[in-house]
Amino acid sequence: MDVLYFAWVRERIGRPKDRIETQAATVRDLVEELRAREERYAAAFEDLSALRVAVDQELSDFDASLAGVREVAFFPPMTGG
Amino acid sequence: MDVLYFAWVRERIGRPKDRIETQAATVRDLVEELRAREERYAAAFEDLSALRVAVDQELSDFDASLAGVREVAFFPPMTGG
Amino acid sequence: MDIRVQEAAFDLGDEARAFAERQRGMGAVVTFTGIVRDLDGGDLDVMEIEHYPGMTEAAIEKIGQEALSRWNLGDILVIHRYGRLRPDDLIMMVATSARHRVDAFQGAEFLMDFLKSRAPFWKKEVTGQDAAWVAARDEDEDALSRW
Amino acid sequence: MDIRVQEAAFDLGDEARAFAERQRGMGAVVTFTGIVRDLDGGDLDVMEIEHYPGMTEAAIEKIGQEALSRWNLGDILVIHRYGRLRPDDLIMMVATSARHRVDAFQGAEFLMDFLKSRAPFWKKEVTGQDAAWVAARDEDEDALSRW
Repeated sequence: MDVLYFAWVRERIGRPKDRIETQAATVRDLVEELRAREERYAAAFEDLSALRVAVDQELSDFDASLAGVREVAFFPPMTGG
Repeated sequence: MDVLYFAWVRERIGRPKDRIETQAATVRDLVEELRAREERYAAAFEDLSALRVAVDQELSDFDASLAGVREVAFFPPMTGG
Repeated sequence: MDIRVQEAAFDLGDEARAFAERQRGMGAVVTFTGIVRDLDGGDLDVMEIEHYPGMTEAAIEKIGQEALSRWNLGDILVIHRYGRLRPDDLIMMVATSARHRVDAFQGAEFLMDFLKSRAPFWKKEVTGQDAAWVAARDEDEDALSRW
Repeated sequence: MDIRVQEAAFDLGDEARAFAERQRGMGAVVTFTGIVRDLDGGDLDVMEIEHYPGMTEAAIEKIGQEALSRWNLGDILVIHRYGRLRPDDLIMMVATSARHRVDAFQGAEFLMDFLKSRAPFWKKEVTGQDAAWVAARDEDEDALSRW
């Protein structure tokens, strides 16, 4: 599964993308795995209320299932326009 | 006093402007004078609810005083934009 | 505030670009453009627009000042044509600038609502041998009450 | 519907003119343009705009389809830049056409509200040696609830 990071999440983790083999059932489970990896991941995912998630390029939420999912992205609230 | 007509009021009366000496105290009094002039004036002023009036180029109403007024204009509801 | 009541055509592209370029510190620009359309599916040949010289400019100026007093606007542009127009001709445009988008949108909508019903213009549609003055719409009058 | 997510600059005048000219039977055209501004009065050097390639286009397409389903619109244009922008550069624009002005205005405002908070763009302001991600504003999130 591709895990993408944007904006300050990308900067805090220090990379735009990870390729991850995971058995995580939900986005929240995936976040727990990532937090456990390294301090910079723990820092990036410290406050989930400051984060948004997209599952296969659709805006989603942390309880979303990862069954069959190819791409998950984490980022702060969007500031387009 | 200059009395101006626009749009179908002008067409119905058949002229864009009259120069009138009047003692009318209000716009409504002036309308009565005009109605009495000729049939085409009576026709133009038949239904006051279909008309709007400007006094010295400011949108006004039929009860407005004509004291010191130099120009009165009659026209249908505006359709700008 | 730039107000122009004119018979001549204008170019939306040139006006929009020039308006945006002369704004300083404004993050948002909104434009509205009105175009001659044959909305009834008839065969509109000409739209004649009559106005009240002198009062027109003053009425638009007053509407513009009111908009400036109600919203945090940087600038306002109003161009309104009169005379004989053809289908697809531009009738008029407004532009507003503001720091934030809500002011720019609200200012432009306010200008349009008041230009519709409070600026002394009258439209006549000429179709073949027929000609008819465009009637004011109740909903245009009603639109004023929201401000 | 014409959606463009691009690094290159665009010209508001050319885009607004071309959009209006290709509308048929639409009496109203509204445009909104967002411009890089130093609203805090600092010394903004660069605004960097990051986006999520692939998702961005899909998200804007979805927002556009929603607008088309809610209002009687003729057409929609959305141009949004990414990359390094300078003060006074145009960030993005939307344009809508409709038979009547209310639809054109509402459609454009709807597009802007959703592009602000639901299209995957992130802005970073670079001022001298400092750089800060622009925080989402609560009022932008709140604006969605009116639709």
